[in-house]
Amino acid sequence: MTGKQQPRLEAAGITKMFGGIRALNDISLEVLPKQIVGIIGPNGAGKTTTFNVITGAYRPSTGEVRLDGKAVTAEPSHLIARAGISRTFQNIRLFGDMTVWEHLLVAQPHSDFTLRRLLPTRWADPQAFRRAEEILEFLKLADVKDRIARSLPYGIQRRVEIARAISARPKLLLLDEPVAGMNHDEADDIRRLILTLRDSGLSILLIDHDMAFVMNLCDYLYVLDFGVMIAQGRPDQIRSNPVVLDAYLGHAT
Amino acid sequence: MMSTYYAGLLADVGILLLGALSVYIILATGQLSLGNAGFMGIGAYLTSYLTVTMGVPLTLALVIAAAASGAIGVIIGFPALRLRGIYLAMATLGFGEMVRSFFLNFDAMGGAGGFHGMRHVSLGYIWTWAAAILLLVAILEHSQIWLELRAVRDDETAAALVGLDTTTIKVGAFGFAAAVAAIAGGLFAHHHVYIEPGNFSFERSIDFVLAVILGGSTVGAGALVGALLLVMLPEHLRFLADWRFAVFGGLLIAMLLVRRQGILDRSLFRFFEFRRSA
Amino acid sequence: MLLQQLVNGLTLGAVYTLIALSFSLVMGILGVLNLAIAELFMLGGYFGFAAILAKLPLPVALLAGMAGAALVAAVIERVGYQPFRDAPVVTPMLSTLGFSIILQNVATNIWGSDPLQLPDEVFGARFTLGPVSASAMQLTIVGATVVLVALLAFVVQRTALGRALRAVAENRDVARLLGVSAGPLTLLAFMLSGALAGAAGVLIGLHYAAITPYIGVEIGLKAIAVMVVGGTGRIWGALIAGPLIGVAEVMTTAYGGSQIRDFVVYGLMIVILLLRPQGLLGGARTEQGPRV
Amino acid sequence: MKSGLSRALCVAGLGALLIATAGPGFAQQADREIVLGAIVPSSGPFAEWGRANTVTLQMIEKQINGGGGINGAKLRIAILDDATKPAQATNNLRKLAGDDKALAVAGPLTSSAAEVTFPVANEMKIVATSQASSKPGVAKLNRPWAFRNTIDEGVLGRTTVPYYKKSFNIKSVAIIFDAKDATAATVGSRIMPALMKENDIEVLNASDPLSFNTGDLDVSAQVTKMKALNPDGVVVSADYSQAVTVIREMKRQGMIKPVVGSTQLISSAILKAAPEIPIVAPATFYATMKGDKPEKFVNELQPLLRKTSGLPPEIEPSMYDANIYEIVSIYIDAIKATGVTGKPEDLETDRAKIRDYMAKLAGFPGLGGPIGFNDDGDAIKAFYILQGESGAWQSKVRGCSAAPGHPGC
Repeated sequence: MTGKQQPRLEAAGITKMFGGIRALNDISLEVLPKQIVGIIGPNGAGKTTTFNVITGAYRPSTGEVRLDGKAVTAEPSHLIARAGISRTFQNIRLFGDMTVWEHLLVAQPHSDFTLRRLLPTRWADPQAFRRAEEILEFLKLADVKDRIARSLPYGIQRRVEIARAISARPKLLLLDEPVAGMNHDEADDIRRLILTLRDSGLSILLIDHDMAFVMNLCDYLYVLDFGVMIAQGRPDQIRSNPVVLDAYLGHAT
Repeated sequence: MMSTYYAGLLADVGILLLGALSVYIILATGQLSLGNAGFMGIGAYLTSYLTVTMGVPLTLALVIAAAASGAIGVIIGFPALRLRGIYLAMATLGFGEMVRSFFLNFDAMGGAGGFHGMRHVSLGYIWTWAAAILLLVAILEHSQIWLELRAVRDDETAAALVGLDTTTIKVGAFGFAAAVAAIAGGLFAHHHVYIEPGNFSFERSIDFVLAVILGGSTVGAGALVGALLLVMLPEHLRFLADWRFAVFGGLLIAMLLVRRQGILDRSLFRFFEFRRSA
Repeated sequence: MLLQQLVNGLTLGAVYTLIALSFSLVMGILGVLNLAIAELFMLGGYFGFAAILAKLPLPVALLAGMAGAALVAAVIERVGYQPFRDAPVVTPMLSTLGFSIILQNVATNIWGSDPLQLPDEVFGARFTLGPVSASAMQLTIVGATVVLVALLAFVVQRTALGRALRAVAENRDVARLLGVSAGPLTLLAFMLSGALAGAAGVLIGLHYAAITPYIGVEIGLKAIAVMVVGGTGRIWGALIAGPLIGVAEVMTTAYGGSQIRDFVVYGLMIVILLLRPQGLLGGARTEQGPRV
Repeated sequence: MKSGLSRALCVAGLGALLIATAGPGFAQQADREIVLGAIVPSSGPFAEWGRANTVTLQMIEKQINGGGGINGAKLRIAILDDATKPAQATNNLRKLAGDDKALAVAGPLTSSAAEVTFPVANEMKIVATSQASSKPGVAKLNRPWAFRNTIDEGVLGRTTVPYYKKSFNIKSVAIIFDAKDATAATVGSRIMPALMKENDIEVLNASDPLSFNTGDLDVSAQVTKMKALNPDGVVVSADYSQAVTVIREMKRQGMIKPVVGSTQLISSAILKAAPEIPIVAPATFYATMKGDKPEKFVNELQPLLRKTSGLPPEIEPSMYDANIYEIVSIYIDAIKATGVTGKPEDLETDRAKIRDYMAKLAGFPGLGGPIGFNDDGDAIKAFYILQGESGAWQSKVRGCSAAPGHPGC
């Protein structure tokens, strides 16, 4: 990880205090273009908090978040999203009674407030319409296009959420436990999907508990424990890191 | 030829429809307003002032009043961002009562004594506005912006994280709704040719909400059905004499029990679309 | 005059506190605005009148008003709230509006729309202290308010029942996991709230000695303002907010102008909502209410 | 399955709505009949007035038809409830005029309703006569079809205030009014201050009007403020049901000062509020009035009112019952005198005949004396300054709402 390449995402010296509690303590990490990076750690280690700081939901007490070298720290969430960071949630958060198709349309980026958005979707932005169709095909969601997303099976809901996230045309995709609660086949589907997304040019930062899944997938790993970064490195390095084994594998069994 | 009685009732339906649509638009972003009678009052007084005192033609006066009320709606919309759910509803309730109280003391336009001098408008004129705005809302319902409204209602955080500007959407909805309510007010004033502050009370705000919820809060056409129901039902319960409104209250509860989502809902529309294509 | 106005304001404040409490019991625990509370208050007043006219003593009248209103509240809970417990909050709000319409009209059919008046003041004796004078009934109202608030606070804070209520208020699903069954508790919350409204109706009806079927409408809206100012989650909040709004209202009338009174009261409510959405006494700012 | 049921219910609901909007059929009468209409508030805060009016109207209908009808035709009075909502009153008038083909309409009761209903009367060219509206100038704005069998409060006050001043030696007053009630607010903020000035009575709170809102329970602050001004008397401009609250509070605070007000105060209920406080107000009729006509009217109506459910057992005929009785009597007289046919093809001319008869009316024998109408559409009739004493109204002065020497009085 020493190249001169400009990182897609840089988080430098992030500290987040809640009242008197230090939820994140001086965390720094980076994601390079077309790289899959994982954050692992036991429950309460601060993984989701890190996501929330990156996406602007929390303002960090100190530290800076940069996307392609440009600071986006604590900007409003929607501006960070437009700058190129999308995410999914640990507990899937889909829009109430929207169909799959509507999920893809609503997330399409638009040049700010134009009167065209007042037109029916088909005419508002034909390009967005086509892009949404492509994503539908790409994520194999065409069959369920007009179904209410929340009524679909869990695995497909995950895919819809990812589809919604990439509809916003991000440069960096944050996935919060993408395979939680999935069986092996479903998880493998998602793994292949993530690899394809990476190949199409996305950078990916993900959180998961499933060690096998993470080790198989990620190019680089960060390990958090009680808000402190205790290790980082390639999967093989992490696998043999005694600190990690002790802190993470030790009490997570 | 329609009897003038039904013409009168339909005029009330048209005005109530506009008021209900104004609640519907705000509700589409997940906010409940119990103060839209306030915007209606602003529209009624401003339109009447323009036509009676300034001699402005009614259509222009309505447009000006809608724009002014819309601007007030946007101004109200910003602090409203801080509040959610029932707390927002109560703040809007307070707003509506403040507007009523203001006009009660606004002696330049009659205060409690009311304001006169408007010219009566035809049923056709009222329904031109009502139908145009209903159509506008129906078109908007298929637009990109309406999808964004629904996304904001369903999950504001998730909506922001796919790049939707939730502030502009919510404030914009408030402004648009305030403009629609103002048109309802202007038409009300020129239908009844007399207004007094009591016309724009909490009771009327609640009527708007009731029309939306009974008719169906997920489609704009629900407001039409709800408005028809609220105006027509009490007229058709007259045979009950003294028990008319007690039974009316009971029927409201019964309707909510049978169809809490309202008479119309989106799945019903899908059902009919499905039938059509089959 | 200032002192006398203060007494007026405190009496009015006590009145608001009582009704605000019955709103906030249901609002705080279930997140529902029960619009029929204004009419439960009215019913309490009529029941109390009936008891007093039948020459029964005040405590009996009070009990009659509380029991009657609580019974009606139970019906409202079963028919107007329970079926809608999972619906957006606007739906049960409108079903309680249906009850409010029914109750107003039934009361009109039973007792007429003219004010029903008591021939004499109940507890009409007056105490005078320097420039200030107050009637025994006024003192009774203020006293009863403090006692009822204390009783309610005790129930909610200190008893097993109160803990269960608070658990439900916190989170229905978690409460269910903890083995608290929400059904009977919401019924109880409605009935408690109804009993409070009924008590308020009896006391206030007897104090003003003239009631109509529409007596609850204006005062109900003000009580909602008081509830918001006090914070929906805090019992003690209403005890501060009631007199605050009552005194603000009376002082506006006395030294500002009676015309702008409502403007001031609702303006105050909005300002407090914006500055402290959780109310004057509310704790940390939390998720501000369920979806509509 | 469940959604299927729900859909079925929904379709059924829509069907019901269609049926509802299609409207009820109107029963066809075989006999020739004369139809009059009435708009009364039988539900809402003034329900009692509307219900008593209804009993009065049914009594007339029965009396007329028992006596052979009008010119051989049966009288039918179509009575509609406006629920004290102005918008409903306008639709009531449209129904009575358009669907029921009424020849003339009695009502609506309140001034707020009259303000919006009278323009409709002009639009539809049918006489509407209010039985209670007394807010100044309401009929005047809506000539030629609007009438009121009431006297403008400004005219009444011209006799009330001097009597009040003389009887109680009033040099100063405080004024309190219901700001939400258009009539009361107009009387309290414009008419009464002007009348006090005319009579050299000082208004102590002239620069600081005192008001409350319909439905307010607590007026203690206003009364404390009035008491501190220490006036000789108090002007209470409010509907009697609201005035009860003020007078009770005055008594509670020991402010035993004579009260003066408008016709809105007249009712038996207000005398129960505080018998020790004298109340002066004008009326054109009161239940204990002496004379053949009024006594006969009360003797006939009172038992009917008292056995009607939904009305209190001790109810007495009110001024508004008398007014609506007179209105219908005038209509019947007009129909008889001007050769109104009641045939559908003559509807327009029949209505115009009634209007012209009303406009020219003078000396119609009303319950309290002769009745006519002035150019503003308001009644020229006798009125009485009443004083509430020990629970009963006593007549003190007889006045007339026309210039002295006018044949109407």
